[in-house]
Amino acid sequence: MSSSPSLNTWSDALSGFSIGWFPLGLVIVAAIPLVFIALYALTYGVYGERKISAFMQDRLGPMEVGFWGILQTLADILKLLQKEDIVPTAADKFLFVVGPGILFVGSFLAFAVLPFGPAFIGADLNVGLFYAVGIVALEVVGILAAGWGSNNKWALYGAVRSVAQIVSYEIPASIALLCAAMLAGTLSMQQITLMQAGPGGFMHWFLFTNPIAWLPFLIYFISSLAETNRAPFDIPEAESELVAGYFTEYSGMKFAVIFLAEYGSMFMVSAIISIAFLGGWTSPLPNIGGLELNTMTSGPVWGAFWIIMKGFFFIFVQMWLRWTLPRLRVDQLMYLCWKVLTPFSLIAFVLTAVWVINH
Amino acid sequence: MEEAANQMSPAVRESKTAYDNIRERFGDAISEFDANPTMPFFEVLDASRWVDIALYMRDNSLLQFNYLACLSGVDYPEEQKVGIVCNFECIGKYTHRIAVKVKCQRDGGSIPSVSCVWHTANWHEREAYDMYGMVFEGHPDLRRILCPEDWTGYPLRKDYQVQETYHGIKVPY
Amino acid sequence: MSEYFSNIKTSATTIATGMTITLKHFFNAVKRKGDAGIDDADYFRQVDGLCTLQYPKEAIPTPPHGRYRLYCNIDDCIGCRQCERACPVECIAIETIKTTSDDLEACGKTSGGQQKRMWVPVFDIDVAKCMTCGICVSVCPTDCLYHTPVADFSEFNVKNMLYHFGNLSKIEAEAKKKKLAEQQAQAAKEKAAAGGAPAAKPAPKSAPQQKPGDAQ
Amino acid sequence: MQELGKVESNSTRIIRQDDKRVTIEKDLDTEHMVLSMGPQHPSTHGVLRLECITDGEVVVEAEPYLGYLHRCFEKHCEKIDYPAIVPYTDRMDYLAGMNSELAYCITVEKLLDIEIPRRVEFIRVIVSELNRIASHLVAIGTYAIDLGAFTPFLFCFRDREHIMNLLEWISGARMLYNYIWIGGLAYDVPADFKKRVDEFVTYFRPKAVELYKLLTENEIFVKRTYDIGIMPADVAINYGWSGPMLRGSGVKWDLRRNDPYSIYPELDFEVPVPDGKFSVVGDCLSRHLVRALEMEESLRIIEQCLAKMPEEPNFNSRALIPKKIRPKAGEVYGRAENPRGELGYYIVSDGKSTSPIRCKARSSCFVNLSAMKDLSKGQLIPDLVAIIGSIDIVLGEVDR
Repeated sequence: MSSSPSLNTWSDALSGFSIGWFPLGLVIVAAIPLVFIALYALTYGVYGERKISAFMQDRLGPMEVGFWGILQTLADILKLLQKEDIVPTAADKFLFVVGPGILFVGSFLAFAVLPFGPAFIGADLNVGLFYAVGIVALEVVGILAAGWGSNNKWALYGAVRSVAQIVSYEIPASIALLCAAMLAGTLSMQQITLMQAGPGGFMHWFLFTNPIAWLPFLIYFISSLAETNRAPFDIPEAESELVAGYFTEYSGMKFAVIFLAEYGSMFMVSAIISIAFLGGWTSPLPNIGGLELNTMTSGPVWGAFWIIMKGFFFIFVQMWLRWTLPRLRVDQLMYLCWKVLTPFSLIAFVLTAVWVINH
Repeated sequence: MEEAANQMSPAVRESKTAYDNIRERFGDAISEFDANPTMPFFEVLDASRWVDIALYMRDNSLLQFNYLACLSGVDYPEEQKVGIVCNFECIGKYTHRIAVKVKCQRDGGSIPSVSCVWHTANWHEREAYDMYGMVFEGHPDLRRILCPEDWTGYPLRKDYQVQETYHGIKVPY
Repeated sequence: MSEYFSNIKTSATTIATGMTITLKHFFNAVKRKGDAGIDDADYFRQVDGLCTLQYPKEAIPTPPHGRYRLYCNIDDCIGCRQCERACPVECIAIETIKTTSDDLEACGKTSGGQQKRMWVPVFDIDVAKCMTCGICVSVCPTDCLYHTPVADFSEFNVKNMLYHFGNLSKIEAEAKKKKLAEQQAQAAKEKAAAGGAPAAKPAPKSAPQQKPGDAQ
Repeated sequence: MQELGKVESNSTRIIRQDDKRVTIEKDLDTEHMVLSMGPQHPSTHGVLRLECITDGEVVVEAEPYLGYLHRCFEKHCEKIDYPAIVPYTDRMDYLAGMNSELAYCITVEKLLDIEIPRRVEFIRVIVSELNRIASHLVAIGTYAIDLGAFTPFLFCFRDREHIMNLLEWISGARMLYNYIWIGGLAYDVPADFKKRVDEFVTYFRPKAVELYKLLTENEIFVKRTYDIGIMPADVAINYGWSGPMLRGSGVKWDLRRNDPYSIYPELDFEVPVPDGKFSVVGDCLSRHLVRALEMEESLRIIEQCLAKMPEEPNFNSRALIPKKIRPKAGEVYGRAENPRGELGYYIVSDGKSTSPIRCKARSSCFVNLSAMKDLSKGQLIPDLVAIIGSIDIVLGEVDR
């Protein structure tokens, strides 16, 4: 808390910087996350997923392009760019084209309110968390547009499943996040993070400051898997049932955009969970006596580093789950949502409220 | 006759016992027993009683041929007939097995379907129809199964001539 | 209600078990499988860790009698055409010309010392058709036909999959045919001249003429 | 009788209860959709096509269409010699070539009435049991992939690779062996073969346990397969089911025990059937369990064979193969227990020609698949995938 004034000065100074009428500083602050995400999604996300899955399955994974296949993703993107942009004749052209766009925008809009450091935040809304949760719902529109517009039965199945799933899972997810908001007493992402900053490092995080937070943490993590259509909840794109789900008909760059949106939203939910429960950009290292690890590892660059690392960690867990578990069935998915996660999230909500009142 | 019975292997003797049971019930509708060691069989001479025989074979408490292992179509060009050979077996109570042959006229002949007695016969009869062209009366869904619907001729007949083209595709390569 | 909680419990534990297994494999990824063949005594001692090989660079060795590309050692072939008859997919095409008696020496012997009596101008194996069943190998009397362990012989043009093993060029074959025809004609004439004498051994000692093939 | 499966109007559907009865159901005015699943679909295991009539996610009726991989096996057989049919049998059930060959060879040997050397019998059993493990590994792996778990699939393939290496070592080919010949074997096994197989058994045991923990015990997997696609025992028999499918329905029926061939009577092994504690007898999970347990039994068989196999230096595995295979006139129905069920051959010989005048292959997958129409009624689409996976079809054998 003590460090925030100086950091804010720093970020204010950067956002105030402009050449003539052009607010260059503001553009940098707003653009950095996006640029980073694009790079991340291209390189780490896809490459990492392929390598992690390969290692878990005793395979080598991509090895040919670059050292240990590090440039494989670039080669893939190049290939996807070169591919013919096919729109099926029977498809609804407008919806078919606009679907991936909405998906992409929907998953990347939430990055505006993610604090990547004490200074790096696109827009420090006072309803940041609410905005982030709400904007994810936009993805549903994109998926439905893509699925319906393809005029393909499998795509339609995928879209319908996806809508049912995402809309349902928003309830436990929001209630779980509400617990974090209650603990912080604010909806602003930056404020929530600042609440968890301190010389004790991880000891100030909501996950460790109170005995109930693990429950909303777990609930949100599970629901976030469903919201991003990741296994074991990947039934909208279940490749063994629905061929490829709502993007069956897509190829080339449109497919790449859908892919990018998926990895973007994966990172987004990972960032939200680390902000809500694991202190966002704050350093996990505590100050131990004279050894001021926390102070040493705090600052604008360190902040970005920590939140990205936390995001990566959760992405790793997502992938780890995906490459371990089979897929749930539609009714089991709904059972899990309405009969397990929602009641437990309500319990967590009440318990958190009791805890907040008593402290 | 007695000597012949003694020479039979136990498996064939079991089949013979089962055959005697059926013979007693159906008399001249079935032929003599062929006690060869590799596949003992009898032939149904009166094809119209084939379903009755089949039901009797399945339901008689001493026979219980509840398992139709195989139903193969066969062409008999020298007799101008096509037919089926069914291999039966009892899963559970008994260990006996027997084969049954049913024949019909080569052109326009028909055999009663036993797919209501053994579900296995459903697809096998479709296959026999597909390959040999005999009609199975009372079959619920007699269509070609392995060849396309609009294929001409019955490929496994000995006198089958392959068609030159199929939808503009050259067939013999 | 207790079932509800026990369900959650079993789910959690079994998922955790599964995740431990995959994580163990993830950390085991520092090891790699070697490329020893199955006939190596240490084969099962080197199978831990990442088990895929990068194919063109590393490959599992094919065993010595692996049945892959069919090869004909035409020097040993006596043109008996048994392989052609035995082949279920008809991927072997053979043409033979009877050797004239004066050419027997030129035709040579097999490595087993058997005198060859046939020129084999065409011995084509369509390896694209060949299903590597090995039946032709089992019938070959001189063991001149065998599968080699070369497994990768893909081609861009399917015509290149037709392997020619014949031991005569087209021109040579024409010449041999002509020669044989001449000789047979002569033999027939002699036979006619002999007035249908019972199958006298022809053995016409015609002057050894220069073969056109030798000139080349 | 009305044509089944046709949707009369939007609100009416015809459901076939059994062979004779047809009920016409009327409910809310929802539109049925015809969904063509396959021939290019990830979970139809090749080129099966299912024409599903769906009511939302519920499959009202699914009609299988076959023949996309029909390669005229039976027609071929009438043209080629007896020994030349062996490589074609490999190509029917290409995941278990050795078993198909064994079934064919014992059938022809029955017709020829010849003795087989004991060592040959042992080698035959070892290779076919190895191949059974390999085939079950593929079955389990692809089943996992049908249900969305990718990792077990690759673990299965990793272990199958060793079996393929072993079989390549002895036969020269990885999948289409042409190793078991009528009256003998193509080659004797290499000197180290016994040792290597023994090492494989030691290697594979812990891997099978790991697979069991990763997949079979996983609660999501159990929930996806438990109580799905139940086939009662009597209906299963009536459908002609065999192999793991029939045993999954609780019938203890294994041709290695019930119609013994080769040296199986001398060997000690269990025929696993589900006891109904972990699964409902006859559901998809039971069928999966039977396959998982059978792998262990196959390992036991292999171990016993390795111990009992007679050592004969300079053994000629082709010594007793007849020069010209021309059986006396007659017909025979011979079968063997394939990984997928009873593989039978009905062979007719006229005693004159060197090729059979009729050779019918009774394919286990073909028969098992014929129950698909009844099994799929009223199931969800994900369950349909689970049922197809549990039947474990190989389209090469279905279409022949």
